[in-house]
Amino acid sequence: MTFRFDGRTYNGFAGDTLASALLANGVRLFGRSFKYHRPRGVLTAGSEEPNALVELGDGAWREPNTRATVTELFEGLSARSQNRWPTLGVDLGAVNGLLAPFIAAGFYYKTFMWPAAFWEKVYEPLIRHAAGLGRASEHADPDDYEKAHAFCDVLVVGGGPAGLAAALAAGRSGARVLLCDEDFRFGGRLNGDRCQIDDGPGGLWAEQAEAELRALPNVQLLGRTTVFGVYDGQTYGALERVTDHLGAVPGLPRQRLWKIVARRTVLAAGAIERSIAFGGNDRPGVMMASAVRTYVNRFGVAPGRTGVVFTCNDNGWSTAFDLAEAGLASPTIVDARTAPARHLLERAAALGVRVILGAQVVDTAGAKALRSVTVALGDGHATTLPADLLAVAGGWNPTLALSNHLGARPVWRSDLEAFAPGPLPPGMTAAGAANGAFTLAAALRGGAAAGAEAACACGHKVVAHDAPRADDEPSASSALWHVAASRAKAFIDFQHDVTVDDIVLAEREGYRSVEHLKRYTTLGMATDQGKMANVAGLAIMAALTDRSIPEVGVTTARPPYTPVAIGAFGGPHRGPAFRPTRLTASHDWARAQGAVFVETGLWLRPQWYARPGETDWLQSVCREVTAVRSAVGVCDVSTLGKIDVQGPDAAAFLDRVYINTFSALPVGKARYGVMLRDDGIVFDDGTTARLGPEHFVMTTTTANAARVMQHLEHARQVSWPDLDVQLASITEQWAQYAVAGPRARQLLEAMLDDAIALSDEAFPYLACGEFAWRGMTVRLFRVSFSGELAYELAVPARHGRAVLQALMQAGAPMGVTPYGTEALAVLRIEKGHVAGPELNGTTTAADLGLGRMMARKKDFIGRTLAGRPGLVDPARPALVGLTAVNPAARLRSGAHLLKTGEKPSLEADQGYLTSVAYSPTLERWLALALVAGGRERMGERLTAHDPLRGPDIEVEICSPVFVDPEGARLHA
Amino acid sequence: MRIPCPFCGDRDVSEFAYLGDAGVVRPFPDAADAGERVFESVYLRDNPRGRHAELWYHASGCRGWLRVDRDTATHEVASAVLTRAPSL
Amino acid sequence: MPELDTTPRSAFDGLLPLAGPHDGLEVIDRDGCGLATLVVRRDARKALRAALISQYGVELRDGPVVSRGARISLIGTGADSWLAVSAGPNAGLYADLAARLAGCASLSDQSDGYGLLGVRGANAATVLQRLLPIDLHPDAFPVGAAAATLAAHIPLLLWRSGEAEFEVAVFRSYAGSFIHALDGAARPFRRSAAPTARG
Amino acid sequence: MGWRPRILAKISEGRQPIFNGMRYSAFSLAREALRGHRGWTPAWRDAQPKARYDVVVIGGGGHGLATAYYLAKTYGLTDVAVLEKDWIGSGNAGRNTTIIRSNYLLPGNLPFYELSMKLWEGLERDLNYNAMISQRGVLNLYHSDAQRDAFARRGNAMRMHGVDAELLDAAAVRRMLPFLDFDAARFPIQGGLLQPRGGTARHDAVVWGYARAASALGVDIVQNCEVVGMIRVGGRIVGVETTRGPIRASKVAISVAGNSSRVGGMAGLRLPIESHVLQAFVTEAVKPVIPGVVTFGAGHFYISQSDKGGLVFGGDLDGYNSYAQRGNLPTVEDVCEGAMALMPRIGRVRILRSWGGVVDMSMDGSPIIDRTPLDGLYLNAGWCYGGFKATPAAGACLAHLVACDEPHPLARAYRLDRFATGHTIDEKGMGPQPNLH
Ligand SMILES: Cc1cc2nc3c(=O)[nH]c(=O)nc-3n(C[C@H](O)[C@H](O)[C@H](O)COP(=O)(O)OP(=O)(O)OC[C@H]3O[C@@H](n4cnc5c(N)ncnc54)[C@H](O)[C@@H]3O)c2cc1C
Ligand SMILES: NC(=O)c1ccc[n+]([C@@H]2O[C@H](COP(=O)([O-])OP(=O)(O)OC[C@H]3O[C@@H](n4cnc5c(N)ncnc54)[C@H](O)[C@@H]3O)[C@@H](O)[C@H]2O)c1
Ligand SMILES: Cc1cc2nc3c(=O)[nH]c(=O)nc-3n(C[C@H](O)[C@H](O)[C@H](O)COP(=O)(O)O)c2cc1C
Ligand SMILES: [Zn+2]
Repeated sequence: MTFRFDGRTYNGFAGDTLASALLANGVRLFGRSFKYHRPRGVLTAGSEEPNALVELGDGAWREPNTRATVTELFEGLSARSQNRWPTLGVDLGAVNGLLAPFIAAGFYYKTFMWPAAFWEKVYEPLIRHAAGLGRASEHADPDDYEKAHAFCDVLVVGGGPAGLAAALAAGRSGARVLLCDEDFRFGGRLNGDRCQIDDGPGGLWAEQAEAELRALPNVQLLGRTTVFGVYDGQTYGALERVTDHLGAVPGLPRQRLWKIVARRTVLAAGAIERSIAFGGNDRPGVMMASAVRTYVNRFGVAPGRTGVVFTCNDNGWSTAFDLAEAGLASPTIVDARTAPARHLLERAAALGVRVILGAQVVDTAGAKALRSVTVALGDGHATTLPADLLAVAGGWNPTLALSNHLGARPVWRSDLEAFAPGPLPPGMTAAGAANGAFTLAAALRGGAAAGAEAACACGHKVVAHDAPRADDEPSASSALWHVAASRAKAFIDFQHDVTVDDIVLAEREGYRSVEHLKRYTTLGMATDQGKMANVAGLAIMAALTDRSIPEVGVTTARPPYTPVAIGAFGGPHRGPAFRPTRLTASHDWARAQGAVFVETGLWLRPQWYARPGETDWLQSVCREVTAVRSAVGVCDVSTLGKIDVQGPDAAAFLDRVYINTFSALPVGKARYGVMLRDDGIVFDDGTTARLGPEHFVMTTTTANAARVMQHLEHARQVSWPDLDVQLASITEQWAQYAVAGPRARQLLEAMLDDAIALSDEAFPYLACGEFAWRGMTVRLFRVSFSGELAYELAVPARHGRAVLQALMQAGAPMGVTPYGTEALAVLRIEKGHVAGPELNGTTTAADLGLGRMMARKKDFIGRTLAGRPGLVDPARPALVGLTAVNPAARLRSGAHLLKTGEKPSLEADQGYLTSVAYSPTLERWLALALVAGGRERMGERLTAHDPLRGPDIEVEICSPVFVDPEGARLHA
Repeated sequence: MRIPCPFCGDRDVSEFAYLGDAGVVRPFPDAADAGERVFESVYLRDNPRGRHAELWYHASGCRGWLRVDRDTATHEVASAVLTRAPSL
Repeated sequence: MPELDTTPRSAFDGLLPLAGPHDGLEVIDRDGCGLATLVVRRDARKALRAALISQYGVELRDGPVVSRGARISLIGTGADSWLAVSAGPNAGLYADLAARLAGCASLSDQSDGYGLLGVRGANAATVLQRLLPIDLHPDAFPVGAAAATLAAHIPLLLWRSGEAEFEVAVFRSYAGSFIHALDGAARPFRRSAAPTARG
Repeated sequence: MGWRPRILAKISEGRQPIFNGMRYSAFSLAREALRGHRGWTPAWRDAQPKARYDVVVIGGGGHGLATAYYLAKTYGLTDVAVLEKDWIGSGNAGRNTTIIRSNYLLPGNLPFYELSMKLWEGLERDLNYNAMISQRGVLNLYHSDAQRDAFARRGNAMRMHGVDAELLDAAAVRRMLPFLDFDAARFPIQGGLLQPRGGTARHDAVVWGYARAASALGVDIVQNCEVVGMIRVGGRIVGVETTRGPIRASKVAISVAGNSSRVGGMAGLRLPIESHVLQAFVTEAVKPVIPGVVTFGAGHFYISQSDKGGLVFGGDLDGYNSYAQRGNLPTVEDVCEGAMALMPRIGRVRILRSWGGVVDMSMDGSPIIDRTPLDGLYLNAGWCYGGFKATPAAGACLAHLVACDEPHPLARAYRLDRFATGHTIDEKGMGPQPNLH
């Protein structure tokens, strides 16, 4: 496979990572560190990698901060180093290294304060440009992301020996098992270590285990899938990289976000090898000992020719043995301990490995790659060893993050010199290295036991199986955090360049709490979240403050375990699919008529219907309004919420939720109702019709439909469960059209033939009825929002479009015109009807001039608190109408009102314009406004003050009913 | 977080709407101290750390109002019952 | 008045079939079935049960399950509510139910309120599981099970009518968005071309 | 209006802290750099609690520390202790998204938050601590005419109080942030309300800066000292019980954010407050992407970029009472869906860490700074998800209340009894339902 890095083309193999392929090509330098721009290579072979971060992909596909160690190679992969200028080799940012003494931890808190204006103009832009690692793409992410749900009995996190054993034990019992591993190959350390299981290579056993699991119908394996978070209710977040390793595949998403609900979980996430803080421990060529083994054994890559292993435990020795057995120049072991086990020494001797005991690496040398290491010998002398590879084995930390996501803290195990799981999240058990079982045999045993136990807990019978055989390899260890004799910079947090000195400084300045330490030095805040750094940092702070490591404590582990792309969390919900779109039955028709749509909640509603030749929206809207006032218009009002309220107690129920009385409403009549919240503020309004003695149909505003339903169900189920009343949302069943204007009756008569008598006597204002027409059930309400003779015609939604067309056809001779929400708004403002801007959650019924609707003889929701002094204060803003004194002046809602001549201030504020419309009927702009004590101020002149948008305008307070205040048109 | 709806079974929290303290009962009709009690029921709700009886609405499920016993420190749900017993 | 084109329109008009073909997935518009919400009145459950048996031969079950009859099935949607679904096209379902169950249940016609889909095939459960936050494993959601839930922010009713057969009822206004979501979930099962490079 | 300059002058005049000769400056930094930073001393004294104080402030968040600082600086009260149950800044002060702004609507709020903004503007020199106060602008997007008008109403109110505000149309927003989704959006961007003086401040540094300055003025900062009870004599609070023993005080001020109900409960108070989780997110560091703060009106999403390069963002509350200090997955998805709907260019930027804080949601979404029915006990609470920006003013006003026994003129509306009297300050109009504010 060919791939590119920093413009050069290389070859690699399938099954490589970007890191292994580059190492194989002799590349050592991968990137620059965050602060000092130190040259950095590859430190690990896993997702804990802090150094080898690259920009992957080009253009819209550019992805910053990608860990080369887990990036599976694919044909055509293209990557660049980052945080360097002009090139990786020659990086001017490296001068920061020279400035290091001046830019120690927290330096910015102490300077850049003067002069004040320089912060935003000079200092901060400099800092911001210097900071950051990679560059985000400038274009929209072109890939698809998917979300998926999964449910299982047993979730196994990690497919190393422990996880495979757990999955086998649970899977063989018949439990529904889901096994996730973030690697693209199952096996965990078995892929990187030379070991034997059942007399064969560990890797072979892993392959067989995987094959058996794949054959079980009740087991699902998800490779390339990181379980990144533990959430409440035994819900786990996992990210599957579906095609990251393939390039774009039509039909397949780039990544898939899994939401997994598991009855039991086995945490078999392994352990992470830790570094040792010594001078120059960050130089390219310094690598974790286990990573060296992985590169050698799994990828067949020699990460160096002359190797030194610096260790304080038995496990590190195996790296030297593997290097030797792989035929590389004989490595040297530097063990800080003085007396390691005999058999290690014997094996080293057999392999010709040089051993230096009781010694520590104090420094390294080399410009962009390691050249030599300096070792302080037990006798006080030092020696320099040539080396292009230094393998560091500082011991192991169980991979605990997931066990702490719900807030639990790990416990310190002094036998391991490491934190092990504390109380685990509900349903979780830990196994293998994650549980502090650091040998292969223990991992297999622990995994099988945990898997069996989890399956059992889910009610499955566990069948006994022969446990795989393996030896408990030597794993003795001692703690070595910091080489005290080092004079050069010793890094704790590689990416953030936090050194031992920074921790000393933080301690000196009182940032001793582990969280202060973190926040002051940024220790553990890099992209690896301290996987490599935290415990060492704590250990050093513990030593400085004479506390034990557990006394210092740990910082909080937070999701995600490894960073997750925002796009993956967003899934398909972006662009037009961000939220569902609700369309009415006649949407297509409206679109064909030139409708411009507006979002109302999730609905799209025609805002106006642009006709050819109309140059702006106002023309269209004025035409529509005029048509309604002079002839007849039709408006789709299907989006209003509609609720069937039925049952013997339906009327009593409505009396409690509305401020006015519905029990006295005769069958065949409708009434306008207002409901309050508990706190006495207006909640919603609408007309409710009585279709039968026990059957009402309530309408709600479009925006509040769902909330009203919830409110009513609360009243029914929580407040008054004894009432015999039933609710059903019928919003979607009925397409509903307002037919408004002096010719509305004429139109309906023409269309409905003799299906219903529509004379004012037979069907007066606020009448309602249900009848059959052309084989469908039709409901008709004589209600009006426009002040015109008006009806609302409801038909089953499948007929909506046809009926709307029928209305148009029948109305053509009368000049029927479809109108949208904008004309609807103009019509209602001309009539002083309140809507959303007035029902803004802070107004009372009295504020809106609806106070007299409040029945005195019954209780209803909100009544008590509506009586609080602050809500009955006569100085409260009240609804009024406004006109501009100069009829040509344009009003805007959101303008405030001032007494004419007063200087603008909050104290002088008299109120504001809630709704504004240009009235073609009156040929001027009109407004509704909430004005302090407004009803007593008719005729007063005020100034509409709108500094954001224009000059002050003189206005006059008037009645909010501008058109036909007597209601003659309504009752025509 | 998951809530065991007595009708629907275990469901993700995203299907539910939260109202809060279930301990408060709206006084109805006018008791002597109704004003005070309504005020308390609307504004002074329990806010303990630990077990909490609260009202949830299964908005995207069965539309049932539930009385849920939940721990506000651990988010563990001990029980959930319908506030209105199903009609007989 | 002149003749009108009063052709009723399905909620899924113009939205089906999905861009396919898919392996093991078929989506069918079941337009025309009568649908009605049925809410039992206080203290009337016994009477309702009796009426349903005598009138329709359906044994009413409680819980989120399907009570299946020859002419109608009742889908449990809430503690006191069901969605009645006719076995085949039936415009008169609501009127019929309202007449026969008067007094023991409140009924609302929903024949136009929901669009009804059949989702069939060997991959039906897998595709739906991508979208649905409930467990569709046959042990957890066997034939006859029902649920009201949310998929891709869209409320829906779902029930299993066979091993590899599901019925989905979505509010009419959401039909387009639901089909879009379903199409997205089904895309990996579309018979499609080979990988190409990114970039 | 005559009183406003007086109060401001008083807050900023006061006494100057003396930092043991270790004033922070480029010069002292250079000097220390040359001698291995060996001369620095602790930023604040980690004090042992005394048996009594004039004033005990419960809660070592930004508000509590600022209160102590202004008590000492402006009102000359230095026998003051701040009691913190964990480490200072361990509550919301240490986990908020750092936005500061004064783009409020209602007269009860707007002057108060503008006071805070003014105090921010002089804070770093006042405290001799660089809290990276950065006024890169706060832009609230609108997507409908109704939202535009609501923002216009707000912006006009701001202007009437002398606060900067601009109403941008879609074209102006596009010039500023060309990479937002303007073309395929479900809820198209029509414009935005911009407060150019809004921005961010480094949250932890605010805590440390106040602690250092308060400590230099003689305030005792006592960490790992949890208040577990109130010492009460009749109708008067005379001290607190703590995990480090009883501490007497003439006056006790509660400033514990998400724990207000619990600490208030120790004095028998029932407060109109619920504790809710608010989550926040930070991505891996990237080179500069966005200049200021952007809030997405049609989704639950707002974002800024830290000086380090991380995109810092958040959204809605999780929606239910909680003290768990961690969030749930549905909200994570909801927020990120908003992110992708608004800024699809950040799809490949990875979230590094997500966390939750416990915020004190009041029943009207506005705070309470008031005396309590118990003599000697003062309350600062109900800051919801927006109290970080209030830190200087809340500290100044609480200090005023405690020192003078009367409300600060700009915090007069924040009364505890406003719910009973119906004088709530409800910016969003959502009523007594905290999770909707
Ligand atoms: C995720 C998130 C994002 C936010 N974003 C913003 C934002 O962008 N802008 C904004 O203005 N606001 C924001 N806020 C809100 C803001 O953080 C808070 O309103 C503000 O910090 C509260 O004041 P504080 O700093 O004093 O609180 P805290 O820092 O919470 O201080 C209270 C302190 O009291 C201590 N305490 C509690 N109980 C006791 C006891 N019994 N004894 C002793 N000590 C006790 C706590 O340990 C804590 O340290 C956000 C909040 C969160 C959670
Ligand atoms: N001798 C020693 O000192 C020593 C110490 C530690 C480990 N070990 C060796 O390590 C092995 C331990 O076995 P094991 O199975 O416990 O661990 P393992 O490291 O072999 O496997 C862990 C697996 O979990 C995966 N993983 C981790 N976090 C994940 C997540 N969040 N989501 C998905 N996958 C995740 C990893 O990719 C890995 O494949 C043994 O072979 C043992 O010999 C030895
Ligand atoms: C503005 C800001 C920037 C942050 N940047 C980082 C960061 O770069 N790396 C990191 O690990 N955490 C970062 N965090 C998150 C903190 O690590 C921490 O999660 C948060 O303050 C809450 O604390 P907690 O998680 O300990 O509860 C940042 C937080 C904020 C508010
Ligand atoms: Zn339910």
